Amino acid sequence: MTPDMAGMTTSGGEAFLFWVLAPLMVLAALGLLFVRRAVHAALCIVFVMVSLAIMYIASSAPFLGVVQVVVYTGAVMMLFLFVLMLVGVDASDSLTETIRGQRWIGLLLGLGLAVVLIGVVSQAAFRPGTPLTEDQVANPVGLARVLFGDYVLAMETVGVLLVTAAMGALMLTHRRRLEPKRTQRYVAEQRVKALPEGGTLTPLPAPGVYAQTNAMDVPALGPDGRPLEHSVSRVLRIRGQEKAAPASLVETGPAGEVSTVRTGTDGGEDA
Amino acid sequence: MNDVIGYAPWLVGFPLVGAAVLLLGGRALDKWGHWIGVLASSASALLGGWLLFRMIGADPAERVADQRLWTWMSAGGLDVDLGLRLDPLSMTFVMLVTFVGTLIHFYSVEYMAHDPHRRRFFAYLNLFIAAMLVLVLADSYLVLFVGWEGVGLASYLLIGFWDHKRPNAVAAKKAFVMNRVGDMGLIVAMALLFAHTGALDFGTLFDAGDAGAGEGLAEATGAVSTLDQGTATAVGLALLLAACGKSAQFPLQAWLGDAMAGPTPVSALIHAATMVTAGVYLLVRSGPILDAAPTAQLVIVIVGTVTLIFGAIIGCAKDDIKKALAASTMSQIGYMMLAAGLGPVGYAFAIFHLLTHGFFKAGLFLGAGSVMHGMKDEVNMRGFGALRRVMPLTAWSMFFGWLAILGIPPFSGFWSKDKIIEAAFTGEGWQPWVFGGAALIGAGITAFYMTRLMTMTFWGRPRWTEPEYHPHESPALMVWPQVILAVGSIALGGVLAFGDVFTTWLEPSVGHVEHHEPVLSVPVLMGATIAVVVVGALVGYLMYRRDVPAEAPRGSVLTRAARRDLFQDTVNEGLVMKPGQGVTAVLVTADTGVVARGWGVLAVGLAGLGAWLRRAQTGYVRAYAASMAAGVLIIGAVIVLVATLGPTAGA
Amino acid sequence: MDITNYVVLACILFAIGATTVLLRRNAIVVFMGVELMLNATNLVFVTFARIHGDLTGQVLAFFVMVVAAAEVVVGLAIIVTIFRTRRSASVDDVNLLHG
Amino acid sequence: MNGVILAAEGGVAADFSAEPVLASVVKAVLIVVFLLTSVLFAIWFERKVVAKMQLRPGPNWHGPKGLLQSLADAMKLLLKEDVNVTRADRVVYLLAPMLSVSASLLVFAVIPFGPTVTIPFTDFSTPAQLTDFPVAVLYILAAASVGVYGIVLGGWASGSTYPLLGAVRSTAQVISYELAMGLSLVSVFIMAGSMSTSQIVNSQAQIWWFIPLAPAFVVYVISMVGETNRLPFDLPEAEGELVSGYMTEYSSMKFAWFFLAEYINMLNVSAVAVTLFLGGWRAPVPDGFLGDALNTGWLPIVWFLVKVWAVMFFFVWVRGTLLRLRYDQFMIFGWKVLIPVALGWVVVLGGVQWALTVAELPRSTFLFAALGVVVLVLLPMMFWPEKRRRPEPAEPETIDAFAGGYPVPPLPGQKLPASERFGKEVAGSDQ
Repeated sequence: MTPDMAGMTTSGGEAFLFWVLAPLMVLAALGLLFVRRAVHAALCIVFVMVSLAIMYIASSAPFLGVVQVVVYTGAVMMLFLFVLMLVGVDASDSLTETIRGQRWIGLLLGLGLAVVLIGVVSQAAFRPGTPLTEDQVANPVGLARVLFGDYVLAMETVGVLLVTAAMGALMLTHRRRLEPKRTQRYVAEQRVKALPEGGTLTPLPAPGVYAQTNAMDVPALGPDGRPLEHSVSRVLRIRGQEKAAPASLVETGPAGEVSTVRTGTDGGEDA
Repeated sequence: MNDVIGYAPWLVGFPLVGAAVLLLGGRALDKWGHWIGVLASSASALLGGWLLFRMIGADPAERVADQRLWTWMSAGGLDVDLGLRLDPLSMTFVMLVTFVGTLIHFYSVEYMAHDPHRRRFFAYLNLFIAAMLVLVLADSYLVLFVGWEGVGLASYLLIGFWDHKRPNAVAAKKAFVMNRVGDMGLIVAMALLFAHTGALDFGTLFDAGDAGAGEGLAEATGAVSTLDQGTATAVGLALLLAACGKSAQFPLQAWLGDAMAGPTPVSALIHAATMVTAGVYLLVRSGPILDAAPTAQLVIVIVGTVTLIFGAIIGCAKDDIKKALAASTMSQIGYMMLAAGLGPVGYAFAIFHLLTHGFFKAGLFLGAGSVMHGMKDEVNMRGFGALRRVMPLTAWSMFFGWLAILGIPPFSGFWSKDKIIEAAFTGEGWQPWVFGGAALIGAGITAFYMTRLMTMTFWGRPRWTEPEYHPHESPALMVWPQVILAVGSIALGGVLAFGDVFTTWLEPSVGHVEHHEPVLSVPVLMGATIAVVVVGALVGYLMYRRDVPAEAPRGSVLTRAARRDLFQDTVNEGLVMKPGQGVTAVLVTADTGVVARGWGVLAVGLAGLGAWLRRAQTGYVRAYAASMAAGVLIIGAVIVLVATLGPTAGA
Repeated sequence: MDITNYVVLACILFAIGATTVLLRRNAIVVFMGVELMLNATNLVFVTFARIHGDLTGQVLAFFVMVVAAAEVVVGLAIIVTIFRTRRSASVDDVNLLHG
Repeated sequence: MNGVILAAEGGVAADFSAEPVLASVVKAVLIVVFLLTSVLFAIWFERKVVAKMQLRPGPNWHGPKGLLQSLADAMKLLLKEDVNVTRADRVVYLLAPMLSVSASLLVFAVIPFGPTVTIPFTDFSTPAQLTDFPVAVLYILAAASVGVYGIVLGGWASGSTYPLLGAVRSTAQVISYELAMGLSLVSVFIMAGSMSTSQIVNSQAQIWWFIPLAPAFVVYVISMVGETNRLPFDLPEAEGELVSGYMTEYSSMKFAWFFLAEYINMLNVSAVAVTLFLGGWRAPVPDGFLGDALNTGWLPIVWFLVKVWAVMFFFVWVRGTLLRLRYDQFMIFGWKVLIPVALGWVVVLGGVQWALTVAELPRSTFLFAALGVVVLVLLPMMFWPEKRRRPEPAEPETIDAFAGGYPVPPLPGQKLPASERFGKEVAGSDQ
């Protein structure tokens, strides 16, 4: 190793880190190509991004490393996951290709790109400059000087861009409210208004849940032991899909009286 | 004048802003928007009055002022500044346009009261005034051209204001097309001027540098003086063509009669104050060019003479009150052209007559409008008669207008028309006899048909029936403009002619020329004129004093010809329209047969090619991404190869 | 170890990202491929900043991050909008512009 | 590799240049032990305090004062059956709680427990802190943002509705409140001129930042509760609505991990609050009091712990006092109140710092100017007319939904007629 190549080599520790992380990163990146579920792909790329952050820190860019985690993993990928959950996460993609020839063309182009780019890198001759000083590396002040000095205009432009993008996203996903908002007050007042027509102030009772069945098509029993019809969903009742309460619980007396049959031993539940 | 010229742009500005506000304001202005129009026009008139006052107060040598507003365009050798020129000539026109225009605005408030589109009407009126002011205030031919076209546009909009009626729309189109023919002349004139002098602004063309500014055009040593005879003649003839189009002179006179389709205030505006006077203005403004081209001058005189006789004959045969007045306008403008063609001796008289004519003709038209207003828009004079009893104010104002147009002393028309007839009798050889004689005869015919008009309308016995028509005096807003104009018809001529005050006033613009003696002595001519006029008037009165048949009698050949406007439309159709249609038909065949089919073949071929190429557009984003990636790949590969194999490899 | 190994790694990641864009149909995964490519370029920026001893590279990487954030926001909003109308997140379903 | 960074002087007060690897390992182990025991204590602490507030005894059976109750609970969780959900995404399902815990463990690495201490009976002295670097606080934020993945993935991987809803909620919640939190921290950066924790603690020798930066502190405290999903902001796990949110399908040890992560996160944000706003390990006495004896040696660790537990008490206090917010109100509060306030405060603070340090205005001038601005802002507010109550929305007009045989969408102010089924007699309801 010639002296002028001093800036071009790394410490042993860093080399170890690189050779551990790099294959894993490539594997994770390949996961993007081969996993069927989009969430898994997102996890793969999160791994790549966090590894990159570690590499940045190793490559004397600690600020950028931390920002990478905050921005990419913390915000961008979280947004991806968020959208994935909004648009249906269970859809796992089929990997069969539908466009004729696209798979081979894509693979060929990808490989070709890799080969050409690596070819360029290997052909290039690098002239290392003076390595970054420790103060430059460790202190975000150095970065801030460049950012708010030489690139202040770009910085402001990028700020405007961000605001514009946020506004754009708002406009794109905005749905016009067609009906006035139903506020809490409005709902409460409507309920009180509906009282004379047989409405209720409280929520309806939940369907019955018994040892034999816990389905929602079975009515609950009131305190007097009668089945409460309104506890079963109205749709099920209209469709005629409701079931009777278990006969073991309800017994119809001769005069139409209903009484609850005691199950099990006396007071067994209270023990 | 230079200290106040800064206000001049507002002359144009007020009506222009008024038009913009009215057009853009939308329906919110429907209720009261017309007052904006009136206000804009009045403001312009008041400003004009103040400027006039300042100009009168100024030293005659300083009455010409130019203001350069900004550079309009700068292309190669052509540098056009947008500028205004205030001088006595333009000032005269400003006053005529804004004052009469404002009166017509007031009149229209009532006249158009029941029209649902009154706001739009006032917007067009304002636009008309603004365009006309640009025309007269321009300091170069190009800026003048802007106003020229603006006037054409505004007249098109106004004539066709009731464009839901087919004849109106056709009339508007006719006026527009015939004006375009005239515009060709102006464009050719401008092109010739620019080609030979390299300038289009009046300052360079007519004034002899700074020293010559305000010295008057008679001594002009501007760029025009370098024109050779032939070019000057060509320019003069082109300008004449332009003037013929705008001022409805023979042979481009056909649109004027049809233009009566517009609302009557528009007719008044077109015939009295704006539009048709533009041609005369153009010729007078271009005086130095005409002075250098005697042939052109002769042609102008001939055209003027022909038109004045032509119009007068047509006027005798028309039963439509507005068309009769329109023919009269044609004839009177013919007088002005005649005067303008006579050279420096006639310019001032042309403008003078134009001014007095503006007043009495506006008054006559407004009177006619008032009559129509009272008679349910009836225009046929055979259905009128004895209207003086029911609309006395209208009758009186028209009576004074009648006296003025006849040239009875001491009314306005006398002072101006008589001067023109006198001027027509100056010169040498056969010309004074022919032109002077024609002018004299024209005056007689004018007296005849105007008396006929008055007799059929206001005198004699009523030929209308009461329940069907209910003639009544018009509201105050319509009558008072008539009265004011009648006052102008009575007094304006005398006041301005007193001590040649008007001709002296115009000298800075049109130059001063020693009076030439006519071939006959002045008193003789004056007496002859008055005699001819009185005879004409008497004949007219006696012929139509008694009952007029409701149906027009068949009449002589000349009458029938005159009723059909002396076959002007037939001639136009035969000479221009039919051959044009023939040429067009041939061209259409050629176009569909050869050109269209050729391009069709090409298009089919291209469509086939497109259909084939279209397959590349799969609509799949990924396919497009693939082609993009391929491009990147190729570029990268080329870079690698060049770096590896190139001469600088390994550097 | 040679520092250029970082650049080589970035090239590989970039190529994988590009291939993802070409091969995957799920719009969101395609988008992730784009993000991977951006990240790869960032790695190159940081590495060159280190090689040349110049912080400008890091600043540019920083800008790339910010712009990527803006791009993601708008891109995902578009995907959500498309999903709302077409109930699909596949890039192949958005092919109304085919010839 | 870390040598480059750890040795750096820039902006870091603590000196780690001579730190042997062994010392770091020992410290790391100590921190983990501290956190685990603290969690056990915190659970007991919370139950006990809430019980006192609700006038009941709380855990009092196992150990003295019931101190061993948490240990017993932990043992139970460890020994319970490990249920796996059929529809779960197995790998992610397992990964999520681990991710939560490991991310929460990361934060304490940069929290200074005290100043440099000397190990007794040796002359080896070392900062009472695992590590520190110039962007340490950003690192804390980064760790927090990774921690969210545990919640999101856990909710998703369960393959069930309630957890998914909880996960989506928590994503939105944590992202929103992280913004407000980050913004409130910025004012500390401005005042301290550093993002290193030890440097920030050092900068509070004169005055603790929560006094001059009171607005930022309030924003931080609110957003820290939101960030840890604690009442009144425990919407991702809201029992009443979502059963338990993202943890619904978790049981035994996997559930314990989430539980652990939640309490460690409470400790984390408390420690950050103490470090950034409450003077860190500094004694609550004026600078130079008793020759700084209270701020040297091992004593500061005690101050630190006392402050952390004071903040923890605040957590419990809030939990015992306040009700859960409705979700939309909560998001509106975060986006429309907290973030704008935090932003505005940063701007104001930037202006003040500029006036004092760059423009170098005299303090009296500046104070007068500030007073004037405040008065100018307050005066119009006094005369501001009271907001009128908005009129009730008009009852929307019902339209024909199938005009001309085509479905017609309603315009604003219109509504669709009720469904055909609405009000339909229930078939056979009399049976």
